[in-house]
Amino acid sequence: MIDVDIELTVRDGARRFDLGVRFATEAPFAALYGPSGSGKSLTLQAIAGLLKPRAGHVRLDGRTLFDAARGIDLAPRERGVGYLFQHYALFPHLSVRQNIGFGLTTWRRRRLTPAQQARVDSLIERFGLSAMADSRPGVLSGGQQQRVALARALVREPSALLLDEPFAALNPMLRGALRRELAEVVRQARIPALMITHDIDDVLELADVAFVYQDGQVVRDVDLRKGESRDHARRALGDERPVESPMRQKLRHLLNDGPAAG
Amino acid sequence: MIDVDIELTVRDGARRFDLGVRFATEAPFAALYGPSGSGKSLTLQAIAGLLKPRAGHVRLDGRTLFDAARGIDLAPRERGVGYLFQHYALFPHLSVRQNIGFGLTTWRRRRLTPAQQARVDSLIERFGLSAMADSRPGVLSGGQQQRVALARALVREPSALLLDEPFAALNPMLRGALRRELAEVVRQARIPALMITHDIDDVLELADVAFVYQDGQVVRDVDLRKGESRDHARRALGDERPVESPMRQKLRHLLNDGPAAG
Amino acid sequence: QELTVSAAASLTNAFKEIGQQFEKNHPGTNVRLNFAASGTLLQQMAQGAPVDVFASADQATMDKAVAQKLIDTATRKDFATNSLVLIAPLQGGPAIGSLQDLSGAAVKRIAIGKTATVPVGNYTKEALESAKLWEPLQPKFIQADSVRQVLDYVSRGEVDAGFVYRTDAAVMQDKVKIVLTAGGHTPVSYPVAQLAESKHKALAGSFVDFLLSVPGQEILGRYGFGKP
Amino acid sequence: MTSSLFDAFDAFPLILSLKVAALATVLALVAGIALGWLFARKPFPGSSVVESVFMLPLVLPPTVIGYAILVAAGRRSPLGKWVYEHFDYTIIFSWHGAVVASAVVALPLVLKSANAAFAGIDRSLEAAASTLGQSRWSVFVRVTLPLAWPGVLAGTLLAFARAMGEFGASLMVAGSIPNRTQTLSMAIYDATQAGQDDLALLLVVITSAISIAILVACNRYLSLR
Amino acid sequence: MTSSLFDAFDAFPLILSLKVAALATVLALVAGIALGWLFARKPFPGSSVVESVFMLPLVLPPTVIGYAILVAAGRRSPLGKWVYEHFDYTIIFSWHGAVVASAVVALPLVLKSANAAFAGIDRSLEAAASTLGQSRWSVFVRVTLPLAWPGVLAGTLLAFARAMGEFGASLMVAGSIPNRTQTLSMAIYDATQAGQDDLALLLVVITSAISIAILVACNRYLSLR
Ligand SMILES: Nc1ncnc2c1ncn2[C@@H]1O[C@H](COP(=O)(O)OP(=O)(O)OP(=O)(O)O)[C@@H](O)[C@H]1O
Ligand SMILES: Nc1ncnc2c1ncn2[C@@H]1O[C@H](COP(=O)(O)OP(=O)(O)OP(=O)(O)O)[C@@H](O)[C@H]1O
Ligand code: MOO
Ligand SMILES: [Mg+2]
Ligand SMILES: [Mg+2]
Repeated sequence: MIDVDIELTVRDGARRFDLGVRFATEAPFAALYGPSGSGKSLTLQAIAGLLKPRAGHVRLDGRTLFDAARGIDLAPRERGVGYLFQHYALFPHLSVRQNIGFGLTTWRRRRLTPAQQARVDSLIERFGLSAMADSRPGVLSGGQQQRVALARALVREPSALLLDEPFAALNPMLRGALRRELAEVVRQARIPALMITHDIDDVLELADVAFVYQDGQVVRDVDLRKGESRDHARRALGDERPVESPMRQKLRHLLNDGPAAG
Repeated sequence: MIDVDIELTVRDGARRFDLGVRFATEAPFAALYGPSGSGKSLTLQAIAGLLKPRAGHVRLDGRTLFDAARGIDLAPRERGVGYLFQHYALFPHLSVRQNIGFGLTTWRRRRLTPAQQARVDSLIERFGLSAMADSRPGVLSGGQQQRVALARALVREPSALLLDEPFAALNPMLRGALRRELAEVVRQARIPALMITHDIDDVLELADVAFVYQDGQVVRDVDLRKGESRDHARRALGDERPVESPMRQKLRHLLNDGPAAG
Repeated sequence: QELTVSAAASLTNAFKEIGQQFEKNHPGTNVRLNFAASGTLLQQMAQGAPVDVFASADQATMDKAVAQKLIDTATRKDFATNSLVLIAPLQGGPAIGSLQDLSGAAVKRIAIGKTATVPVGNYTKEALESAKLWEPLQPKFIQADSVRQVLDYVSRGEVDAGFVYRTDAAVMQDKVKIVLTAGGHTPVSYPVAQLAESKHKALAGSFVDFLLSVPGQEILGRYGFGKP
Repeated sequence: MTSSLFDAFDAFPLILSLKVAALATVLALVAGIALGWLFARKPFPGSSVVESVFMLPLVLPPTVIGYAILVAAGRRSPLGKWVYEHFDYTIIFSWHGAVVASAVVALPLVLKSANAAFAGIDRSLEAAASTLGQSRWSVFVRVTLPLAWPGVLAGTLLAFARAMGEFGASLMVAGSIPNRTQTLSMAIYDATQAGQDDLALLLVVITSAISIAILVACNRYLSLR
Repeated sequence: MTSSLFDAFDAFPLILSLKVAALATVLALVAGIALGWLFARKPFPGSSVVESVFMLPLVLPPTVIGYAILVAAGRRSPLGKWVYEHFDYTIIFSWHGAVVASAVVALPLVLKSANAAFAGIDRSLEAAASTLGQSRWSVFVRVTLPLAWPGVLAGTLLAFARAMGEFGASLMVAGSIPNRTQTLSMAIYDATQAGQDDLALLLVVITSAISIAILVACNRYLSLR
């Protein structure tokens, strides 16, 4: 479903960063995981068509979005991907509602059809943004902004989802709820999703496969579905790390759910 | 050490948000924890002097920064706090090095003394920013930007630290390293720190006490040091949540450390 | 010593030479020449500009200066004359031989100086009135803001004819031709006077004298001005 | 001011001025936005020189600009000649000439302001819009322009003010023909030159009041914030 | 152009023009930044009207502005009289008058651009600077102004160009005295009036070339990017 093989270099004065990644998977949900500055965001930008690789190709569901050798390079708007930017890139001059509905309209046709209106409203509702639907992004809290960005990326029923740390500004409870929303969206729409995250739980909950980045390269891929079946590895690894101590669990509980009984 | 009791209201059109929080602690490291939009960032802004509460007071280490009743309201620059903004607020026109050194100089005296220079260099070094010290923030990755913001907040040897999700954009390994850096800084400088985080592990690793937010109020505080002694609670809560399955631990290991052995 | 002379813009070329000559004759003297439209010069003086000698392009402006008590009336003298000419583009354009030809259908536009503000416009009006052409020609007039603008319009063929001073037509001989010298207007004479508040009365007096002297008149003559 | 003075006042120049200034502002706005965007986003070798050339209408005395327009579009010019022969029309001595002259003089104000505004925009917002399926034009109209609007608006208001005040170049191209091409500024100029101080003052007061009212209204209703 | 034409060319007006334009630009820059900041950050009831009043030098013909300066600072005014009696100095017919006139005419260009630029700044960056111990002035100099600089610079270049081109108001106040107060624009005007088309053209070319060179250089070296 996703087939990425790109080489590119970004420069800034004397500093340069070389990205050379290649990965492909049939799995619907893939995660990119790795240290800060290893090239994850640049990869998504290249897939979305915002950065032009020097060589290689990008294919999504059999569609070729980019192919240096064959001279194919679709414009971002033709790629039909939903992209959540790491820093959200919300339109400061538009309200939350207008931000979310932005991708459904054009400069010529700015009114939403009733069906589109309903879709926007349901996203606003599902992401808990009803109270602030008419506010500008500038007055929202960090987590509220992130949810607007997520809703905006989902609204167009894109043919693929690129998510750059979609839950980083959200607390665990909301994160759980939104993970479920996202999993549902991806399952229903049957679109491939590529998510950058620093949260292992995000990976474990959502992804079918994870590509581990290091210094601009994919150094490892982890198949998260296969893992389940390999029961012996489970036990072999079981004691390598201490199980979460009951103490920690209790505190976790205290933070999330309410005062500890006793 | 920290004594906060503030009431304020922010408005945006018809929407309004009331913040009314009160908490005080002698613990050196406190965490603010709670859902998106519950008023955590507003609290830090009020403590830093960027928002003026309607009523109440803010005291740090016995110094009164704000007291509505006594008419005290120190300007932000007189409060001497180090503030890491949720969206970093890095100066786009300055290099990483200039951003970090910014608080040590003034419009009149723009050169760093050798001692200050050394301090800036050591922060750049410790936060792994040497390669990009002369870049502008705009070309940095999300995690790199966050580290610049953290270094900038620490550089002045502030009398208190206000950290708004300092590790949100960092992957777990770096997060661990920076947690240790931060704990070290706070311990050495003997300054109180107030940290907003969505990561329970951050709370567990760093904080002595956590204040749990809900709808603009502190609904609960969790003493993370006392917890240790209450051994019976540990067992009482032990089975409420499943211990992390070995499967998950294995995957965690795969993502972080290297390919699984067999 | 410094002598400040405010002179109408149409005197620019001649006065620059006269100023140099005067400086030569009076070593140690520095003549500051200030050129602008007569109306601007009047406004400057009215606000206390430190002017010693005022040379106007028309009597009306000088009269206003007198009325505002800016002028030492005893020193007022006419120092030059000019004549009004009808000009047409050197090439193209309808044939014009007399003022009457202006009423012909071939002549569509005639540039004149603005009657209210440009002295040459007033003379034009008088000349055409005495030829009984002022009213009939009204629809054809383009009222230009300065003599120079009339010249530009004529030289670029935007208008079919225009009225300017002989001195102006002289500088554009390669583009415009003088059709005739118009009569029937009050003589075009240029007055000069010393300012009442002048601090260099003696020097100002000699400047005026020089204007009227033979060498002064010789220079003015070379630029096309007539004797007073 | 006596009532006879008010009689002397004539609404024609006022209406003409507003018409000329409005049209000139629109022309300058469209051209200024297009050129400002071009120089900010598609620089080419020497583009900063070309950009500075567009500043010349500010640098040179208006009469020179007027003369240049006369030379370029007058009846002796190839363009003017062609238009005259085919349409029996010339821009000279028509109020259209005043519009062109004012637009040329006002253009650099919009251009430079728009240029700076476009250069300052966060490009990732444009990128975001393009991933949301928007065409280049749609991105420009819905994101780039609204974000640059405060700067563009500032330039536009400057351009309007300048167009109201323009008279040197217009005078040359359009002539100052009462009831045909005489704008307020020309009328003021005439009145000051003719020594009609009362009339001049009246006209200045009227021009000032109306311009201020328009500028304040535009500031309020066009600022989009 | 013949060599005699080059002889007729005289460097004085050029040097004076550059001096006048530079000083006027500096004055307009300082005042424009201060006022632009004020109107952007400390609005008061009616401040948009006051702001628009500062646009009047653009709206009114330069002669009117010049006349207003004469009335306000000439020897017949209380101010001008006092200065004249105590210091034996008058701004009339001195090149200082041209500086003042040009500055007044150029001021709205800086003011409006600076105003828009200041209004567009991300306030959280100023907040960040203040938590880093910076005084208000330090925040302004180190954060606000650099961030607003592209817009302010655009206004400043417009102001410089306008100051180079200004002559109507300066003519009124400073006069057009060769070798004393005659600027390039005045010299151009004089040359056109005197029918010296060759000289006028030469002066136009020189003025254009030098202005373009300065604008390009400023764009390059002052843009801080
Ligand atoms: N426009 C650019 N010009 C120059 N260098 C850049 C540019 N954008 C990113 N880089 C550099 O490329 C490297 C990879 O950046 P990228 O944003 O892909 O990292 P990342 O993996 O997303 O990291 P993080 O998890 O911190 O967001 C970084 O070192 C960054 O500084
Ligand atoms: N300037 C403002 N004007 C109006 N409302 C505001 C403003 N700033 C914040 N708010 C609102 O106040 C509430 C609290 O915001 P705050 O930023 O403190 O949330 P938070 O607890 O930090 O959330 P998050 O974890 O998502 O960052 C939110 O509903 C937000 O929309
Ligand atoms: O010399 Mo004049 O006063 O411009 O006609
Ligand atoms: Mg990233
Ligand atoms: Mg927050």
